[in-house]
Amino acid sequence: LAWAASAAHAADSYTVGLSVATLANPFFQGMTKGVQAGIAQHPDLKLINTSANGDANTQTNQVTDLINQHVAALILNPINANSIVPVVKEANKKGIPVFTLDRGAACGDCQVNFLETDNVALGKEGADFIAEQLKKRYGSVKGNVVDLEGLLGTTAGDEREQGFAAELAVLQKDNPDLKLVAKQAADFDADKAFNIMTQLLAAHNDIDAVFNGNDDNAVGAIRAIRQANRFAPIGDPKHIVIISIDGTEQALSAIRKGQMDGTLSQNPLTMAKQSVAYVEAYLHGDKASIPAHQFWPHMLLTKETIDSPAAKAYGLWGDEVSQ
Amino acid sequence: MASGQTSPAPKRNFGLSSVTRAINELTIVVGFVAISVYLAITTPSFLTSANLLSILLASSLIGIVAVGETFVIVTGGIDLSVGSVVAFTGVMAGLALNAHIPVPIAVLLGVGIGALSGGFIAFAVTTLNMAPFIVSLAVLAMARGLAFIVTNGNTIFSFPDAFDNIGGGNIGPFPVAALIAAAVFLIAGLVLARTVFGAEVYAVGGNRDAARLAGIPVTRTLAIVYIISGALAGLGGVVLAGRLDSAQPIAAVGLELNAIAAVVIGGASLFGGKGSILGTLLGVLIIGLINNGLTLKNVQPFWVQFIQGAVIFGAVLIDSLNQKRRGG
Amino acid sequence: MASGQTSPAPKRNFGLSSVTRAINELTIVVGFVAISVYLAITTPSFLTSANLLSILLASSLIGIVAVGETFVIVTGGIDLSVGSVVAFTGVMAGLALNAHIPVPIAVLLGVGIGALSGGFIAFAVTTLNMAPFIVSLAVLAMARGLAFIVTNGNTIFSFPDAFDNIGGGNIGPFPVAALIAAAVFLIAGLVLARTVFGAEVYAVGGNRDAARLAGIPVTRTLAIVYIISGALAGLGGVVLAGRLDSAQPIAAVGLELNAIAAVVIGGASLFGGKGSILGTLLGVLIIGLINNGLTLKNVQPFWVQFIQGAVIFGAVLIDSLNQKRRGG
Amino acid sequence: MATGLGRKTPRKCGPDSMTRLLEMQGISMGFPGVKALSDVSISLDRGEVLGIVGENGAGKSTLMKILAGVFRPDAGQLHLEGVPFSPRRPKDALDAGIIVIHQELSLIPERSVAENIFLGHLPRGRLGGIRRAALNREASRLLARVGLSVSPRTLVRRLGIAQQQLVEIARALSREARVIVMDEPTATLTTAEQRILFATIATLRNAGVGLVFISHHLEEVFEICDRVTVLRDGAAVETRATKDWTEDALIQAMVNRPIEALFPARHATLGEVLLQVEGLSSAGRFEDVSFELRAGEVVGLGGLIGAGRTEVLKTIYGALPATKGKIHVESRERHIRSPRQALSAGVALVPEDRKGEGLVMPFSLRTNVAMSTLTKVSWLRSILAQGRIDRLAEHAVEDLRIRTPGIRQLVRSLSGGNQQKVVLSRALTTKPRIFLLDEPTRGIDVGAKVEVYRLINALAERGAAILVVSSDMLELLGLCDRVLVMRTGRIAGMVAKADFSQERIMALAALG
Ligand SMILES: Nc1ncnc2c1ncn2[C@@H]1O[C@H](COP(=O)(O)OP(=O)(O)OP(=O)(O)O)[C@@H](O)[C@H]1O
Ligand SMILES: Nc1ncnc2c1ncn2[C@@H]1O[C@H](COP(=O)(O)OP(=O)(O)OP(=O)(O)O)[C@@H](O)[C@H]1O
Ligand SMILES: [Mg+2]
Ligand SMILES: [Mg+2]
Repeated sequence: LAWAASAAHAADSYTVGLSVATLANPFFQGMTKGVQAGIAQHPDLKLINTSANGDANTQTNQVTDLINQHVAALILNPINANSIVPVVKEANKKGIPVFTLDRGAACGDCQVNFLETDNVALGKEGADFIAEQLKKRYGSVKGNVVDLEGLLGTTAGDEREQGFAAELAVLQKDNPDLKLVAKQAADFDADKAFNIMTQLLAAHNDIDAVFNGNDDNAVGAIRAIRQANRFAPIGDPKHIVIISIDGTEQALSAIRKGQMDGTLSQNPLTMAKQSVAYVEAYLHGDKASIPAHQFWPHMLLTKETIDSPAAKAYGLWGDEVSQ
Repeated sequence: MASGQTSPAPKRNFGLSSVTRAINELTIVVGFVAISVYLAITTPSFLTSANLLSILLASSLIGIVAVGETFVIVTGGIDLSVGSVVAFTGVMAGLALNAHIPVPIAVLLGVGIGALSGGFIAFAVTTLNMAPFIVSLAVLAMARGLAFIVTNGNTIFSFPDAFDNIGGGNIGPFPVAALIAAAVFLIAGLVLARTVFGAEVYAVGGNRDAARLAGIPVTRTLAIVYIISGALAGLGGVVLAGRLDSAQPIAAVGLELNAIAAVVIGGASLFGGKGSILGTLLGVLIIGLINNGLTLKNVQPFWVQFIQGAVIFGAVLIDSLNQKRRGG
Repeated sequence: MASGQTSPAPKRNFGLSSVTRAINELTIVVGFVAISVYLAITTPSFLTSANLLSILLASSLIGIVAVGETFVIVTGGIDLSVGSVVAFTGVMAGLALNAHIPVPIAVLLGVGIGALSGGFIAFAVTTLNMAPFIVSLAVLAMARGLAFIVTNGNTIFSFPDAFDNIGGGNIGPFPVAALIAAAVFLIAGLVLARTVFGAEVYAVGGNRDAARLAGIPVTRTLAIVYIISGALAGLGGVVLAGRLDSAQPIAAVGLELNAIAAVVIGGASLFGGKGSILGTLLGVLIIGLINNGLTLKNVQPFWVQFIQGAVIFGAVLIDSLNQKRRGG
Repeated sequence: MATGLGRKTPRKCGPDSMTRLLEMQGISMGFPGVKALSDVSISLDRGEVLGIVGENGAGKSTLMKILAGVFRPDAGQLHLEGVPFSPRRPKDALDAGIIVIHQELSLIPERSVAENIFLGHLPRGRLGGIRRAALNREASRLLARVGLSVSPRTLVRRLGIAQQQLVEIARALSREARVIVMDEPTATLTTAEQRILFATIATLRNAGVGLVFISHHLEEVFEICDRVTVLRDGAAVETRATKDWTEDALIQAMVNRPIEALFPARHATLGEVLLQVEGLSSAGRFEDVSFELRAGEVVGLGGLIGAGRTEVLKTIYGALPATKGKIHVESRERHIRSPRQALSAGVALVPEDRKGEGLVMPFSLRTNVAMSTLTKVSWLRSILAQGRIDRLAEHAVEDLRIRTPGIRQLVRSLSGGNQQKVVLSRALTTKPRIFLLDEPTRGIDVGAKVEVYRLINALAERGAAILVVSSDMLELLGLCDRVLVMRTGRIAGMVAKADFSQERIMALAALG
């Protein structure tokens, strides 16, 4: 790689530039905290951190500013894999290595490392979880499912939906009584999820399970069920199964309280720390140990598993991030 | 000077203004009824009491906020800050609750901070003579920023039930939030239509200079109007936090535009002097109906925004065609 | 009565207007210079040519859009649709490119669709007599919806270099996007300040009835103004898509509020009749400077929105205090 | 009238001098609930000045707005030099050489005087650019013609209302005109400007332009017009050559009833000093104004435009800040900082600009009348008592003979004079003892004027003190007990009733 030469930076301290897509969701805060924690472990690293507030153009501007500051490395959490490409190439031209987190840049080896959770798998496992719970209830995979999608046009929203929809279609082939009664975009917005779910509950009195694009959607769904007096504890035949994705503090709390069945947890804290570790390694010339792409593991957290040693080992980032 | 002179006999337009107004609201009512009938016929679950209550519940937050916005718009102003203020007051009330402050005080805190933020806008608009659009745009950004700063971006959650019931409880079959919204509409409707203060609000919006020379306390009226809007946004923040048992700094983004749309669909003019709480109620319910219809009919999410835009357009179009037909 | 009688000589008001205007713009210039000096002193990398050019580049999208918004605001209107139109035209141009339509035609398509959307607003505002705020709010929702519908929510990407260069290329040291923005500012500045059309725009904004009585083609003027705004939003969509080598339906959310803030910081009044392209340029650059400074000084992201809000407030505050001091 | 910027040479006389320059035949026009015009016919020759008079609401402005392409008539035809003509918008009329100076000022406040004068036909250079030098040069010339000495670059916002009226007149002169209509052009002008205007009208007439002149000042009509048409209740009742009219006949035709005296006698006894103003100043507006008003006294405030009379009134009323001086109301010092405080101190103001400052145009008469006394027409000072408001408004309509289809009529659709009565009636609702009346009869017809004078007398007789700003010299002399005269922001002197003469007042107002 042509730009690798710049690693011969003689400085004894390196500035790392971080651009996260947004801070409007705990997940990205976990990511920022993870990077900060990682940087703190390495005395030779300093951090400039920015948030793009969800706007691709803002992110491009901020990264350009970071490049002009001659940072030693960039950790990017792109809003969009394609729109980040020009500025990543710009960084490459200036010899600045790029590390991507959670979402990559759609230009292959323009990034040293791309660390992400497998969103398609998350969606798929969500569908599987629902199937499993329904099977427990009815003896066979049947029932009425609601899909509260995430924000359209975001990678997380779209890929999870893709994974969920594909797996549901597969399940439906074998289990014709498994029905998708409604699919609505709740935009990762708890209040929107609340309003949609309230209306769906009024329209359907036989909803068995809700798949949520993320934990905020799930919070809205849970509250709507409570308001509509349709809550029944887990195990009750009238219980509405709630599964979502992320593992925020609020989701962990809801699982512990038995309001929610499970969340497919990611871990932005450990994932981000790992990214910083790769940056550190790279800046010290150790490139061999850095994979080009890596899926960071995720873990299904339910009432049974949430306080298990395995969960502890995986890391309950939601609990840690607010501390 | 013959004193027996009479003015020409009033012909057919005695009380024309109120008739005109009624027709105006009639159009919205007709639109409202048309949408309802369509949904009732095409969607079996529409006319269930559970569904109708769910529309009221879904409309309660935007309704509370739109009432405050109505006061502001009738004076010819605008308050873009309400969405951010909902978020900021929600997290402040949430932080207070998490610090074990009693529920009533936390509620008052939320409403009070909203009122303060409205007071800030009022000060800038009246004393500093700044344009409401830009002041409230600045407060939109500042309140949102503060919401992130005080929470460090975190979600605040797990509140006492007494608090959650404000947004998420029921009294009999009725959602508490909808009852609160109903009370807000009723009181605001009476205040705007029946009181001296209401008349002053209209006068200030109709012609500020003339109102001032007529002895109306323009500055005070404007100030109160923005404080009402802020306080109701604060109440909205409390209701939302209670409903979700959590408060997020990112909540209610863009709520202001929906609230303004509701007020305008309800017949208010952004130039001031025109508008009513009843109109706003209809505007809010029309938006609620449409969202409900889109959900019930399981319309593809991609289409939702487009249809909402088209409906706003249609509602205002009908209103303006009506005005044209009447030769307004 | 002596017929040779003249009225008292004008006192302090000879040419006052241009002095006033100059002072007005001076305030913004002073603010602009103050921020620049502060950044230059405290941040070594601020005064590098790379950084200064990057500010220009970063300001070019909002600048192009803000120019169109200036025309609209001077007529007393407002165009809230520009952010959505940027997204919609961007994806349309992108789809065209992916269908192997030549670059120049794709560019024209983007600009043309923007102009069409402006034409739609113009039609509603002039012929149907609807309020610009609400019409453009409806178009905001509809254009965003359409952007999602035509792309199915997907990002459109990988465009020919010739297209990408519009947003992301350089001519010598200068970013093409910044050069395009400069040309837009120059032409618009001349049109608004120096031409009959420009004077008509001010007249329509200053007093629409009077303009009509004076024989000014009010409808045509308003129509052109919204078409300009739409077309420039379309150009913005092309520039953004080129810069990001991709077009997303979710792009440029909220851009309209930033553009309006820039125009108002630049001294325009939302009541119409007042504003200038030079002012808008300064408004855009101040916003650009601040965003740049916030990154360079590593201000914690949570603070960014708050500070942006405070700056908008401060800029307009200074302006209004100035006006007060002059007894305006 | 070409100004050098015009394209063609002035059109003196038409090809066929047998046809009339302008004919309006059988014009009818109704507004919702009001028949504004029924079967009105008028005609105009080249080089003629046609006067149109009539009470407020008679339909004068409506007729002229039809000519200007603002309204389209329900019935009737227009012919211009024998050719049928039906303007659909103002531009059509302007293009045909019909220039109307409307009763309501219609200028763009934030633009320069020059741009306002040439609005709609700015001198266009290459690529649509404005030829600024030519524009300002021509504007200066026109300003000189109307006797307004301000720079063409001044923003119109900075001009007083009378100066704005002069700009309107300059604007009419900027066009190549066949017909010029002036709808109450002198309402805001003082005598000096009026003289210049008349000289201008004479020049235009000699150049073959046909003019329509609308005024409530009958002496002006007699001086300048060749023929006079009287409109009453939307119908043209009579047209005669001016020499065939007498003032009494004209008034009789207008009001269809005899008017005994324009200025009715007043039987007021002077009482204690109600208002005492000492050394009042408002920086940049006026300096060191002192005077007193007694109960039962009517004092005039005269002066040229820009003398600062309006500002004095507004400062006493608390609508403008005072920088120095003291105000005593009924011997008590008062610090009046807002109109609200003024009203509660018993001081009322009737502003000169009724559209901008007097009325809320889109609201009903009823609402406008009640605006100053809302707490008094409510229960517990807070809940509106609709019945009381109705009665208040009905009384106002009766007392001031406001011509309206009903109290719920929008004031926007009342005629100018009736609008003025609404403003007056509102001032009365607060039962003040001190009245500050700024041009109270501006744009009011003779009949209504007399009613206003009677009203002023009645107030004085009941012990009120009244300060009247007026640019109508005859009014000052006929109505007032004494006249204060202002010049460039100072009181130049006082003329007692015994010394009343127009010359005295003009001398104080204009000479150094
Ligand atoms: N836009 C309008 N809408 C409704 N009615 C109107 C409108 N304009 C005028 N009128 C009515 O038409 C009639 C004639 O009004 P017009 O203004 O022509 O009177 P005028 O003779 O000019 O009176 P003035 O001397 O007071 O100016 C009045 O009864 C008035 O109320
Ligand atoms: N263009 C201007 N710029 C600054 N000051 C002005 C301007 N025109 C007028 N003034 C000031 O305003 C004051 C009063 O103006 P105005 O014309 O309202 O006086 P007025 O005596 O009330 O006249 P009117 O006869 O119209 O009632 C004067 O002191 C004058 O100096
Ligand atoms: Mg008239
Ligand atoms: Mg005056």
